[in-house]
This record gives sequence, structure tokens and C-alpha cells, in this order.
Amino acid sequence: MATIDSPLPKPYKPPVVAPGHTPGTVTDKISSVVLRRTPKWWYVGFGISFSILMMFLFCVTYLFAKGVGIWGINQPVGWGFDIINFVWWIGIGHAGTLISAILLLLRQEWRTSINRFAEAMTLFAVACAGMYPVLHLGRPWLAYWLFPYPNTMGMWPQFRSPLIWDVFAVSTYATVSALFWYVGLIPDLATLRDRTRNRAMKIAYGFGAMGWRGSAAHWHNYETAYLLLAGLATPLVISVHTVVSFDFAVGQVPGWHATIFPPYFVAGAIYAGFAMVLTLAIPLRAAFHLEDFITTRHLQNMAKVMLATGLIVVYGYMAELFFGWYSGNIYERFMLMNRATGPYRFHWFALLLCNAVVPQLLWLRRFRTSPFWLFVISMFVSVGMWLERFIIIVTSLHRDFLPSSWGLYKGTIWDWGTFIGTIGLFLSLIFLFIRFLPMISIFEMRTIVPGGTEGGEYTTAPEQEPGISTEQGAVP
Amino acid sequence: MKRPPIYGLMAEFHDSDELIEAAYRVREAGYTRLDAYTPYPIEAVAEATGHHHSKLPLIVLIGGIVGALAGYGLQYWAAVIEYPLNVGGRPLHSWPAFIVPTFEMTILFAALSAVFGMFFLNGLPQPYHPVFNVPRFALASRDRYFLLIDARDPLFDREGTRRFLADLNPTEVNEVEH
Amino acid sequence: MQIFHRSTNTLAKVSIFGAVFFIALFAWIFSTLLRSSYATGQGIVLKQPVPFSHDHHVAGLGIDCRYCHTAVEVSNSAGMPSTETCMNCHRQIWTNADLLEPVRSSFANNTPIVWQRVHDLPDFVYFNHSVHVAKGIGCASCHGQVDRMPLMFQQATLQMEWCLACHRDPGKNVRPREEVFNLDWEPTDPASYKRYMQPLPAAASDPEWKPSKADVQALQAKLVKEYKIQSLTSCSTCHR
Amino acid sequence: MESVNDSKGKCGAEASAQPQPVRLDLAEVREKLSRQRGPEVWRSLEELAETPEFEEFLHREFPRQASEIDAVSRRGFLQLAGASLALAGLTGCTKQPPEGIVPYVKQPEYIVPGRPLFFATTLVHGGYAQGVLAESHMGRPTKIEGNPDHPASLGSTDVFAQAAVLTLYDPERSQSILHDGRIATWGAFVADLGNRLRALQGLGGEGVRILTGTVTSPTFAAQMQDLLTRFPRARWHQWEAAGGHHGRAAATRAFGQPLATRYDFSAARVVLAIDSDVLTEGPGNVRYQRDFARTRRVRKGNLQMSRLYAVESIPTNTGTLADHRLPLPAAEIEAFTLALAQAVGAATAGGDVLTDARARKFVQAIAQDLRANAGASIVAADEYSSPAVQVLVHAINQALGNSGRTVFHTAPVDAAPVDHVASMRELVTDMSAGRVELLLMLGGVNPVYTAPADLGFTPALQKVPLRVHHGLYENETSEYCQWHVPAAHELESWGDARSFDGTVSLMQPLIEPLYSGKTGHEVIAALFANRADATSFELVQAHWKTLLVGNFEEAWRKVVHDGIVPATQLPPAGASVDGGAVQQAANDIRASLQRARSEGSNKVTLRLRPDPTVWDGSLAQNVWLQELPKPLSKLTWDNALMVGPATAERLKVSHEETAEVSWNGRKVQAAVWVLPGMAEGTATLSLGYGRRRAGRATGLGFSAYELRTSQNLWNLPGAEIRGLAGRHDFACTQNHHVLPQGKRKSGMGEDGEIPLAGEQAEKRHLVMTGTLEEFRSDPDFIKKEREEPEPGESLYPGWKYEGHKWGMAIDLNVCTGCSTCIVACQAENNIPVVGKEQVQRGREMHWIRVDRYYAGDMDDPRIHNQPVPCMQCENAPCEVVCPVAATVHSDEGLNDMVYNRCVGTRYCSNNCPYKVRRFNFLRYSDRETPVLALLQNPDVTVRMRGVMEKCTYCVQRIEQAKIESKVENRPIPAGTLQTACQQACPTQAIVFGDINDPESEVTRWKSDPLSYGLLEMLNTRPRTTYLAKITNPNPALAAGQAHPEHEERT
Repeated sequence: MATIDSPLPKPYKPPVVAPGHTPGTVTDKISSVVLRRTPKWWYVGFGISFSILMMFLFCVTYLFAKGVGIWGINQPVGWGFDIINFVWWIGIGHAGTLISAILLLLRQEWRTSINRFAEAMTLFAVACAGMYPVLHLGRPWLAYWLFPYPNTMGMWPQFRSPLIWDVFAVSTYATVSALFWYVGLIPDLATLRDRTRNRAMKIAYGFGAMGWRGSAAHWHNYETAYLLLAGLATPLVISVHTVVSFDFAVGQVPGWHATIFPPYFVAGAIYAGFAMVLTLAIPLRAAFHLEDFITTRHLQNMAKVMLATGLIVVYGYMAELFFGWYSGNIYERFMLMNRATGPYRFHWFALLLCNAVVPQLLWLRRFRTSPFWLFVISMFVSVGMWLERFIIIVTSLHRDFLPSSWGLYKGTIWDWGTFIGTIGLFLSLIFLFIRFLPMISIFEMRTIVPGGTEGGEYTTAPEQEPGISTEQGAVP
Repeated sequence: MKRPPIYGLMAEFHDSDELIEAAYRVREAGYTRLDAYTPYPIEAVAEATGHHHSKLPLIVLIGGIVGALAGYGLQYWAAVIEYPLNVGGRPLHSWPAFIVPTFEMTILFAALSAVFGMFFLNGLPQPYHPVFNVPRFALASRDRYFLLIDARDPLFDREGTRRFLADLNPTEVNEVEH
Repeated sequence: MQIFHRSTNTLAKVSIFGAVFFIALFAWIFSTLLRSSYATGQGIVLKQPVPFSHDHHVAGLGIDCRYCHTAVEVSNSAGMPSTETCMNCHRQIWTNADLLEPVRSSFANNTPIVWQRVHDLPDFVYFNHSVHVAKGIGCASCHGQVDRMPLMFQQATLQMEWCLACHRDPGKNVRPREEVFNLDWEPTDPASYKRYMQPLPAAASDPEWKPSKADVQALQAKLVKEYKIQSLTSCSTCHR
Repeated sequence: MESVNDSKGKCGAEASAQPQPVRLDLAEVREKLSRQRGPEVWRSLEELAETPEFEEFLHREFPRQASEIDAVSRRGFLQLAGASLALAGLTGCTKQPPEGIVPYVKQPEYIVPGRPLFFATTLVHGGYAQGVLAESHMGRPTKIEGNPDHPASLGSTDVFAQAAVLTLYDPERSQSILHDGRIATWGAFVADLGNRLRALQGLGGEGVRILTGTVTSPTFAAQMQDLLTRFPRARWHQWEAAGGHHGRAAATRAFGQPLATRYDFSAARVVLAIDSDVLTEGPGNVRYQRDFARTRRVRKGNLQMSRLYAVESIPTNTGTLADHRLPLPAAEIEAFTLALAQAVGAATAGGDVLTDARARKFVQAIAQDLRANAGASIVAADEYSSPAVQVLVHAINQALGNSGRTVFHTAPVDAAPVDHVASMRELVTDMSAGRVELLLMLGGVNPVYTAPADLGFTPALQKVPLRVHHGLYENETSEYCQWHVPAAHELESWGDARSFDGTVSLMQPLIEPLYSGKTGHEVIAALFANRADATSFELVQAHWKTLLVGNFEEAWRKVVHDGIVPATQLPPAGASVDGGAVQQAANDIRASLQRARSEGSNKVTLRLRPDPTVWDGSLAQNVWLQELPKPLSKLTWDNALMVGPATAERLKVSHEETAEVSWNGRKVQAAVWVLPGMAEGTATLSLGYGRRRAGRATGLGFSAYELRTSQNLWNLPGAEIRGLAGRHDFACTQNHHVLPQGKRKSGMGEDGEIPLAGEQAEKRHLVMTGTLEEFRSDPDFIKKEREEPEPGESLYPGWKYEGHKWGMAIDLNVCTGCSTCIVACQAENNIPVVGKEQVQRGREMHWIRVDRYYAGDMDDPRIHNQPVPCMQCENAPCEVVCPVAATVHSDEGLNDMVYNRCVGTRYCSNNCPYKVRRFNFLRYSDRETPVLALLQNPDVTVRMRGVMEKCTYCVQRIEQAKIESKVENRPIPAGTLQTACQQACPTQAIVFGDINDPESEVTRWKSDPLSYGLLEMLNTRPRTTYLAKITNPNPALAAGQAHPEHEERT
């Protein structure tokens, strides 16, 4: 990868930040996004997402009033969109922490310009995911029974259940990524505090910055804390999707009960996560002219990660097929036959197309370097990953052990409403984030531009990037 | 010791090397109460100003251990002692199943102690600080580098120290009110 | 430039600890509320059509529980006395007391008296009086000193943790079958202790002797064995 | 009893509020009508019934084809209010609403609060009695059990008896006397009719007609005798839509008198069922199943086993048990019978009538088998075969010397054994001729709906000046009557009736009439004996005063207590079959065969049958029966035009397609259901659906009565079926779903799921089968097939269960698939009904189900029935995954389900390999209708929305038994603790008990080499196990019909 020097003559690698930038310019450039007047399209975008969010609230109200029966779930298929969406969102919520934590430990400096909003995206995705375990309950008003707390019934959670593991894993994950994100934000909040002219904003940012002043002593503890958090988040992020995969792997159902699940889910999560990062990064990059900071180098690297994890996922599919055939277990075999030939065969083939075929385009640089194609491909992957969860949950359940109890599943309008609704929530949060917080870690950018201690890579790009509009810092 | 009239003297530098250079000179001069302010973490500065070890790792380690014990303890107590129930024919103490929550608790506690430990060691939150009284200090979060000598430093002398700092060719030297 | 006032430093630091403190406080309030008499109805006297006094009828007149609660030994429900039961006596005595008007009219017009339920378990809990009585659990163990209650109220919380406390260690509340309906039975009363405990501790010969805690536990252990009392904490014991 | 009175008041108020709309509609119409009479006005009523408003109203009453979005809101009992109420319901820490206690004023000495009482009484179905014990909680009948002393029950029941309690409380029952649609009083009714009758009495009752169903009640018969003496010219007509018409005709032809026939299966070694479901249908079915099962219980020590042949055009429960099943078209079956008669020398040989080689082979083999077991065999044909066939069957039994040994002919059981068809014809002719002044229709008869279509009953009825209807429900007929009198339910009334063998059993009320209903006895007494205040108690007692021997008080007390009148069983009558009749029958068969074979190939024989759940339509409003999956087809809330796959292919009609059936110029639209095992060229449509005026059942299914004529009651040869484009959404509980695209593959469920399911079922050894021969040669042959994991296979040590260790065993050898267990469970455990739309979504709530698998050739499949309750696994997969410990094991190894702890993740259900868990997706249990609260079993929690539920082995019964044993300090007496399904099962295919007790029946069953568990290789260690299904094929046929089970296990 980027920084490992190979004995071979180094091929051209686009820089992680366009030349000509200094700590000052990056500071102004990035903070300007927040400090400048709100662009029109922001209102439009936020308006749309917010109205979708309102529709979500409507669906949820109706759900609580009537019960989960308004969904398509039924006797053999007890889980539908609810858990599919849960796993899907949780998966998406992996990229952020992965980028900031693992790539930090691996000293991948290119992470610097994407980790901030990747983390934000993680938080928001986890928020969306976190709602489903509550929404899917038959009696959601009793969700607190899943937490261990002393009560008059003398009852405690049943710690052998993967759902309880989920409760611990997801809540821990949410907390830790929130802390990680906030800690990363502190110096930048200080920056904004010092930049903004608006009194109210000054107080707001100042409040968040906790009086950060960049003292050498502080920086030292800060760096240590950040490093430790990264060290903790790394096993955590892997554990979370492993635990989610346990929801199925611990079950008996053919198509769930597989040892391959943990690694295959984690890979899938990273896959989906990077897809979502790209889906967000590419438009933002264009909208705010951040090509200097999110360069083709970043896009390429993310594409490569996607390709790699995508291949792992495909390997997972292969492994499942092989086990099914090799185990000679008639239930496994039937399950796989049923995927390929049963009522949901079209979903299955669509899944293979989205997750296994289309991403192979990433072998070609042309696609890796073209924002447009990357955007399209990551869309495919997002859909594919959703279908994967659909296949795992629905096709496994709808025809399991006793043929007498076979059934079919079909999402109702309420299922779709809730699903699309969470996307509305996600986007609303994203819009708020890009409006009020620096979407790129300013202080870390300072470290990698010339003048920064670590300095940038002085490889020159073939064609000059467009000039940077610098805005003078607010100094009274 | 009575409160000195000002908080200290602050020199502003244009780039980090000058700052580091200056920091060493100040310490050679025998000053002990000094601090540097930079827009981004710089190891060398920490060295120069003499802040290069942290108790944080120990705090985090302790946090993690507490979390692990709490997690496993809770599960063991609830499942074996408080209300022993036959769940699917599994033994009361199904330790393999208890590993996951234990792990998560470990991480949670460790992470919390890392963050709050950092706050504690840095004395945050501290919204008011004298250095903010220096108008140009706003640039410390952009691309300027500041060196501060605390007035409580035994060698501190309002005029002398000011002159001494001026010799380190800073862009300016400012007095920092309380 | 300075945004915040000096004092904010202290405020900010305090608020962090404050948050922790408040969370703890709310948790404590919540758990106390759940166990408060507001939630449990414990110790609250309900308005009844007739202010019936167990104090007067049981302690005063010495009427046995089973005279009115006829089914207590054979059924899950203890049974409420029919108007006729009241009238058995009140045909003769207090025949025109105003307090008893509802009873008389009920009997006359053949319309039942509607009492307020004092001990009300949730509908998904199945409690059976007969088996508890048969296993030597005294009325007083759950209903308290009813004979000291001029107006009936709920003595225990009737919460699951309360049931469990006894079901996990029934020995605490067991008493000789003969004493089940004796509301004032005292395990430490030497006379009754001597009646039920065999063999007696050596010290018992001493006239001044009073059974110690250990002695009482010995008696209870004996009864548990004798009555084949199990500790039943399976869910279906109470929930069906 | 006060509590009852009180509740009655409530219900009256509430329920009369509910069906108000319809009353009003019709009231207006009636007002118009009462002013101006004449056919044209009546027609306008029918028109009104077609108007959109009326339609719309009906849909409100019972919503159908509910659409995706507001499917939920359409379901009556799911108002938001309800949901919010439910919120407060089962949660852990909510504050309780205040609750009152209502003690008796004078407590009856026999009532112990909280303890149920059992009363022996009688339920009547199709006129025949079934003795039952009714469980009463504080004066509320909640559950029906069989009466062990009653010959037609022996302690078991059929589905109808189990569902009777629901009808009792049904808020849709008619609740007040109606005069021209307006509420009237009993007094007014008696007065009004009294006047008319006084006028007619002068003429000796000229023009007075009484129409009833089959009557076996001695008291009622006596009342009628008395009536006919007072009114000599009055007439008593009978019409039992699904009565024994052919049987009576055949008997009259064969024996010269309408003798009744009954069988003793316990003495039969070979049984041949000719196109008949003799085991699970008809008045004696419960007893027959019990007796037959006795001859099929193969165990290690006991290899005696009877042999059952079934030759049938429609697959039946009997057929599923048969060792050899031969599907033949109706006409061919007649030929088969003739050939058999010739082969056993019952009919004079004369030319081979059979064309089909396989049939010929069967005849030879069966004839030989029958002759070898002469006197110990039964050949049975039931009502639905033509009289000719039945005559031959009588002859065959006689020739084999079975008569008097296994087959008994007795004097008729019904009080007045007239030919119902003739009786109806006479009535209709007189009505149209204006000779009828007053028609009194008693006991819920519904001729407007059920009368043979060719008689034109309805128009004729309108010529009758005064029309009175008496029944449980307002229906098509009551619509045409000036007077409607609500009838009292069996559980509300005194009475008596005879069972299939003539035994008289007594009916006693468990509750005062909820809706002020009157019994037939009371109506007759009031109108014709001037005893308006006579109670049926007085009438019944008066009748028996003279007949009971010994001290009346004691005798009466005993009769009421036992429920049966001793020594009233009808003695066998010596009867011989008239040779001429046999010859005649043979000729008839030859003739009809001629016709059938010459017929065009596009024709089919349409066979009408009473519906297995709603019978002739009189039970249509009973939602337990509506939602009970019909045996084999597993359809609910509907009937269908059933055809075999091959026939469907030939007629180019497809599954769920609507089609037009035309016969003799009569046309009916119905939807096609492709049913494996139907004989080629045969179609069937069950009676009882297509009701026009039946509350919530209005408009369900398709009316077969419109095709049914007095000539062809059951068999409609030469019917034509033409596929129409339309689709009909059925609600089926097995292998059938509303598809994502709403399209259907022709037949066999989605993508041919049904054969696939059958094939998989056999691959997976779900129903283990074998032959008696295999079992004899190697008793452990099933053991060898089992995939039981080694004890040490699990990482964890197993649990020890001291004390009780509950378990259940189910004998697949004798399970007929009659589904009584399902209704029994529903009644015992307060299981809600979810409605057609929810069943279509696969959300039925039954705790026990009867799985049905077809394997092999879909036109002649192997059919397996398998009851599946909760397996109560020791290593329960459901428990491990529950996050809140809402389902855990009890000390006795029960898989407890704690509703009030459940938060509804549904994870347990997903992880249950047997899929026996049921989830309250919506608010299914009706808490709004007060009267239905009376129905609930107080010992079982009524579940709220959002919680999981499942079979508990009737834990409430277990706990009660344990508590009693503790209080009385004795062990639980053997055989007293039974689960609801076990108690109701006619064949005693289910046993339940303590596995730790080596003496218990269940332990003996489980230790039998035939015992196996479902999906054992999962190491769930199920507590419910099965006994493999053993067949006893005839070697002579086995060769030809290579026995499936062989290849199945190789």
C-alpha cells in the first residue's frame, strides 16, 4: 500500500493531498465549508431527507399502534425487513471505525481526509441500525428488559442469547465510536471556535472544544488516548459484526448454522461500509470542491479495499456452496438448491450480480479512478449487500426442516416505509453533519501538508489541480 | 506564594522548527514552567517542553480489567446464583456463551477510561484560560506556534524574560493577563 | 479572545460528576417508585361497601378464617363469604345497624355485594390457596396480622421478587399445619414449640427457656422435610 | 346462579347492539312487505340482497380479500383503542386496574369457587346424540369432553362436539323473538299463533305443517304423536340436508324396511371401505375409530393387525390409513362392487364388468381375503354411494356371514324414519297448491338454503300465509318468515336423543339460555298443548316418568348423572337381503356403467359431500370450525371444487382458478382446488358454503346446493367444468401461499411445492413407515433407521430430571387425521381465531397441527398424517436464543412459555426446527365482546398482541393434578392426567404421562422399537415422540403395488 516502499521503481501514485497546501490553507479551506453561508442545495437536500424521516415516524407510530403484524412476517419467516435492515445498517456502520482505527494503526495517512465523515457515517448508520432491534419487538415498550438492571421481578437477561450479545456489542460500539469521533473533533472544534465570527457559534463550538488550546502537554495525552482508542476500536469493530453473525450462526436453521459466518460477515461489513463511504464521498467531494483532499488516490485505495473484501465475500458464497455439497447433509443441500431454484431464485441471482460480478470491474484502473463508475459500482454493492441479508434470513427460514411448515415472505408497504424512512434519517443526519462540523479532520490534515511535521509526499501530479481559494483566518 | 500580576509571557513563532529551537533555548536558560501551543501534535515540541510521558495507558489497563470482571461477574451471578434456570438443557455456568458480553464490557470500560482519563490528565474541560486573552492566540488553531513562560516560574521577571524571549526572534511577544 | 467566564471552568468540571450523580439519583428514584405502595397498593385501605372489621370478627369474636373463606383448603381461591354467611349471624345481632344495610338489602333483593379486591394478583399469575395451606404456610405469612386490621389492607408487596423470596427458601415461613389459621402464632413461644418439636434441645427442660433462632430453624427444617416442601421456582409453577 | 344471570344481562345488552345494522335494513323491507304481499315484493327482497349497499354491509360484517394496506384496520377486533389497552395488559410493572369481587348471595353447596364441575349431557349432530361431559367454571360451560360411559363417545369426541361451546356463546346467535323483523315477545308469539291455530283446530289441523330435521328425541317424538292425535290432519315433514337418504332407501330396498346398520370394528380382521369415510364420518364415527384403532395397535409383543382396503373416488381419512388404497371414478366403484359381489357369491355371476386390470386384481385379492375372514370382516359403503351399491354391500356382508357378527341391522334410530326427499316433495307440492296455512320450521332447519334445487321450495314457501322459523341463528329461511324464535343451545336446554346405536342419552342445561332461546319441546308444547309456560325440564321428565323402571327419583337422578338411559340400545334385528333387490341393483349398476362409459371425456362425475368442518352449513358461523384446516386439503374458511391433477390437466383448469360447473342446465361458479388422490374424472364440492345470510360466514365459499336435486343428492354424473379467467384467494395452512407476484403455477402450490414437500418429507424420514412383514422379520428395523445422536455427542452434560418427567407419544398407526385434537386444544387453551386474511398470511394460531404429506404419483399418492404439537425438546433450541428468558425449562422438563415475560423477538420461532411456535402478530384474542369472556378457560392466560405462544402439554392440567395430589397427599392416579388433545382423540393415538414412571403408558410406548423422534439428528431430544406407521399389505397385492416404504428407505 501507499507508504511501503518497494524495491521496484515506484509507479505514479497520486498524492494524498494536492500540492501547494499549507496548514493555513487547509484550515481555511475546510473550515470555510462550515463557516460559509449555507448553499441553496443544502436546504433542498435536507428538506427531502427530513420529509422522508417524517414518513418514517409515521410508519413507526402505526407500527406501535397495530403491532408487527402490519409487516409481511409470518409463521416460518419470523424476521423480515426488520432484521435485514438491522444487519445492513450495522454492516455499513463498520467502515468509519475501520478507516479511522485500523488504518491509523497501519499508519495509512491517506485515511486522514476521509476518516472524519466516515466516522460520522458510522455513527448515523449505527443509529439507524440500533432502532430495529427495538422496532422489531412484538412489545417494543418492554425493550428495556433486554438490559441487565435490578427489577421487582427478580429477572435478568438470558446471557446465552445472541440477541443479548447484540445489545452489549451494538451499544458498546455506538458508545466507543461516538467517543472516538468526538475526541477527534475536539481540536477542530477549537479551530472553528477561533474562526467563526458568529457569537452564538463561538459559544457552541467553544463548549464542544472544552477549552482546547493545543498545549504540547495536552497534545501528548491526546495522541496517547487517540491511539489507545484506535487499539480498542479495532477488535471491537471486528467483534460487532461477528456477534451479529452469531444471531444466525448460533441458530439451527440450514443457511444460518455455518462456521464461515463471522469472517464472512465482517468482510461483508467492510465491503458495504466502503461502498457507502464512496457513495457519500464522491458527491461531497464534487459539491465542496474537495478534490484537493479527497484525491483519486483515496478513491483508488477505497476501491481496492472494496475489491479485496468483495472477493472475501464471494469466497464466503463459494464456501457455503462447497460445504453444502461436501457435508452431504440433505438439509444443507436442499437449502442451497432452494436458493438457486426456489421462489427466491431471482433475488439470489441479483445478489450474485451485484456482489460478485459487477465489482470485478474494479480490477481495471479506468473504473477505479472514475468517480462516476465508482459511485455506480458502490450503489450496486449496497443493493447487493441488502439482498445478501435478505437471502440469508428469508430463504433460509421460508423452507426449513419440516416441509409442512414452509411458507413465503413478502414485504408490505409498511416494511418499505420503515426501510426507506431510516435512509431519510441517515441522510438528514449527514446533512446536519456536513453543515455544522468539519467533514475532514483539519488538525490531522495540517500534519500531512508541507510545513506539517510529517510533510506530504512530493510526487507531482501529471496535470495541475485547480487553484485553491484561500480565505483569511478571522483575526480581530 | 502571592499571585503574580500577569499570567505569563507568550512568544509567537512562524513555524514549528523556530518554536522547537526556542523551547530548547528557554529550558537551557533554566525556565521550568513553560508550555508550547501548536495547531497540531508535534512530538519534538513535547520533548522540547518536557512533556513526554503519560499515565493514560495504566488508567486504560485498569479500566479494561474492571470491565472484564464486572461483565463476567454479572453474568455468573445472574445465571448461576440469583436465578438458576435450565435454559435449553445448557449448564447454568455456560462460560463459552458468557465470553462475548465480557469482551464487550472490557472494551467499553477501557474506552471510557481512555477518554475521561485524557480529560482528567489535561484538566479539561477548561473553557476559560488566560492564554485566550492574547488576541493572536486564535491563530494557534491555524498555523502559528506559541511558547509561554509562566509568571510563577522562579526565574520569571516581567522585563527580563520579555527581552529574553524577544531574542528568540519570534514574530511577537505578548503579555498574558490572568 | 476570551469567550467564557472564569467560573465556567469549575462549572464544566462539576457538571461531569453531576451527570454521573443525577443518573444514579434517577435510578434510585425509579426503583423506589416501583416498590412504593403507589405501585403495589401495599398498606392502602380500599373503600368497601361495608366497613368489615377482621379485627372485630377474628380477634374480637374469634371466628375462624374458614368460616367465611370456605374454599381455602380445597381450591385455588379462598372464596368470599356469600351474603347468606353474613346473615347467619346478622339475622339475630345488629339487625338494624345502618352499616349492615347493604348486606340486608343484598339478601333481600338477591343482589350480590360487590367488594373491592384487596389482594389482586395480575391475571397471568396463578396462585393456589389450597396447596399453600396444605404445606403449612400460615395465612399471616402473606396477609399479615389480619386480626389486627380494623379495615383490610394489602400487607405484602405481592411482587414477583416477594413471591420468589419465599419460593426459594420456603423454610422461613413454614409452620405446623395446626397453626396455619392461627394468626398470632409465634415460633419462639416455648409452649407451642415444645408441642411440635421432637426431639427437644436439652436446654428446653429449663422453665425459663425460650427457643433460639437456631431452634426455630431446626423446627422449620423438620417441617419442610415432613411436609415434603420443595423450592418451586419453575415459571409454570405460577405462569400458565 | 347469580353470576350467570348477571353475565347474561351483560351479553344480551352488548350483543343486541352488535348486529343492529342488518336488523334495521331488513326491518324496513319487512315493513314494506307486511303492508303489501305477493311474490313480486318478495323478489324485491332478493334484489335488495344483491344491492351494493347490502353487499357492502356484508363485507363490513365479514371482510374478505382484504387488501395489503388496511388489511389490519379491516379486521373488526383490532381497533387502535384495543392496541393501547393491550399496552397496559401484560407488562411487568404496570399498576393494576381496580377489580371487584362478586360473591354469591346464597352459595349453592355443590359449588366450590375456583373448582370446575363436570356435567354429563348430550350434544346432537345431524339428529344423532353424542354423550359428553361439559366442564363448567362457576356456571360457565368452557369445554366439552367425551362421556366415557356413552357408547358413541367412550370418552372421546368429534370436532363438532368440541366446537359446540363456541356456538353457545356466539354473539351472532339470534337473541330475541322477531315478528316481521321487529322484536316481539314470547307471549305475543304464542298469542298470535294461538289464534290461527284455534281457527285451524276446527279443521283437524288442516294446513298445519311442521318441518324438522332428523329427530331421535323420544320426548319430542312423543310430543309429535300427541300433536298429531290432537290435529289429525296436520303433517310432520322432515328434511335433514346431510341425512341418511341413500342409506334409508337402500335398506328399504334390501330388507323391505328402513333398518339402520352399525358395525363392530373391534371384531373385524379385514375391512373394505367402498368409497366411504366410514371411520371418521357419520353418527358412529368416534366409536368406530376407537374400535378400529384397537385392531391396529401393533407393538413389539403384539403383531395382530387388521387389514384395511379403501376403494374410493375422493381421498378420505379412512383412505389415508388404508393398507391398500385404490382410487376409482364413482361409476367404476359401482362396477367394482358388483364384481366383488359376484366374486364372493353375493350376486349372480354374469359377465366381467371391470375394464381396469388393477381393479380386477384388487377384486380377486380382496374377495379371497374376505372369504378367508368370513364372519370377521366388514364391507362398508356409506351414505354417499348409490342405493344400488349399498344393497350389494348388504348382500356381500350377508354372504360373508358378517351380518350379526360384525355388521348389525337394527330398527331405525330416528323416531319417524320417513323418506325425507319424498316428505319434502309432498310439502312443496302442498305449499304451491296453497294447501298449507301454517308452516312451523323447528330446530334451525334452513330449507330455503338446503332444499333440493329442483323442488322450488322458496317460491312455494311464499304461498304459505304464516311462516314460523325456530333456530339458533337467523338465516336464509328466517328471512322469509314472519316469526323467528331463537332456539336454545343444547347446553342451555333439557332434552334427550338417541345415538347411532339407539342408546338414549339425556341433555341437561349448564347455563340459563343466554339469548332467551326456546327448545323445540317448549315451542310444540306452547302452541299445540296450550302450555306456554311448560319448561323442557317438565316435558322431558314427564316423558320419562312412565318409562324409567324402579324408584323414579333415584332412577332419574342416576340417568341425569350418567347422561345415558340404561338398556336403550337397539337390539340387532334379524334381516335378510331380498334377492330381487340384489338383481335389481346389479342391473342398475350395469345401466349406469353403460351411461358413464359412453360419456364424453370432457364430463366428470361431481360428488357432493357434507363439509368436514361446517357440515351442511348449519355450523358455518362457528369460527373454530371455519378456521380448522379441513383434513387433507388443509383449506380454511372456504370450500372448493376439488379435482385430481390429471383431471385438472384434462379439463384445462388450474389451481385457484374460478370455474363454472354445469349439470343438467344448472350452473354454479366455484374455484378449483387441485387435490392429489382424487380419482380420474371425479370432482367434489362440499355442502355448507355460499351462505347468503349467515353473519360472518356470509358469502364464504360456493353453494353446492344450487346443483343438488331430489334425484341426485350426492352424485352428479356428467357434470361439466369450464375454467373462467378469474382467481380466488384460498386460505390454506399447508404448502400454499399468496405469492409475491400474486400468480399461481397450475396446481400443486407454488412451483409444485406440494410434491416437493412430500418427497422431502420422505427423504427426511419425518413419517417413518414400514410393513408388518418388515416388523415381524426384524422388530428393530425402525431403530436402525433412526439418526439419534450419541449421548456423549454434546459438549455439555445433560440435565437430570428427578420427580416427574413429562412426555408424550403419538401413534401414527392409528391417527386418522380427523383433527379433533386441534379444536380440543383451541377450546382448552383459549387459542384465538385470526380470520381468513391472516391465515392467508400464514399466521394461524393452532398449537397442534396435523401435517399431511403426499408422496409419489400425485394421482395415487401415499398420504401421511402427522399430528405435531410442541416437542418439548430437552435441548430446546428456542430457549437458548430468548434474550429475556421468557421460555425456559421447568424442573419437570417442560418447555415453559411465559407470555408475560415475552417481548416478542420471534427468535425462538425462527430457531424452532418444528415450527410449532405461534406468534400474536396482531391483537388476535377478542377482549371487546363480553360474552366471549365467558368462554375463556380461567386456568389459561389470554395472550396479548406481540407475544409468542405454543403447546404447553396443558400445563394448567398438570399443575392442577399435582396440587390436588399434594393437598390430598397421594400420587397422581394413573390415567387421570390427560392433555386436551389426548382426551379428545377418538383413536387414542396420543398418550401423555410421566416418563420416570416405568409403569406409565407413555413409557411403554416410548420403549417400543417402533418409537422414534422427529429430526432426532439435531440432538434436540424431543419429549414428544412418534410410533412408526405400520401397514399390513396383502401379499397378493403388495407385489403388484410395490410398497412405497421400501424405496423410501433405500
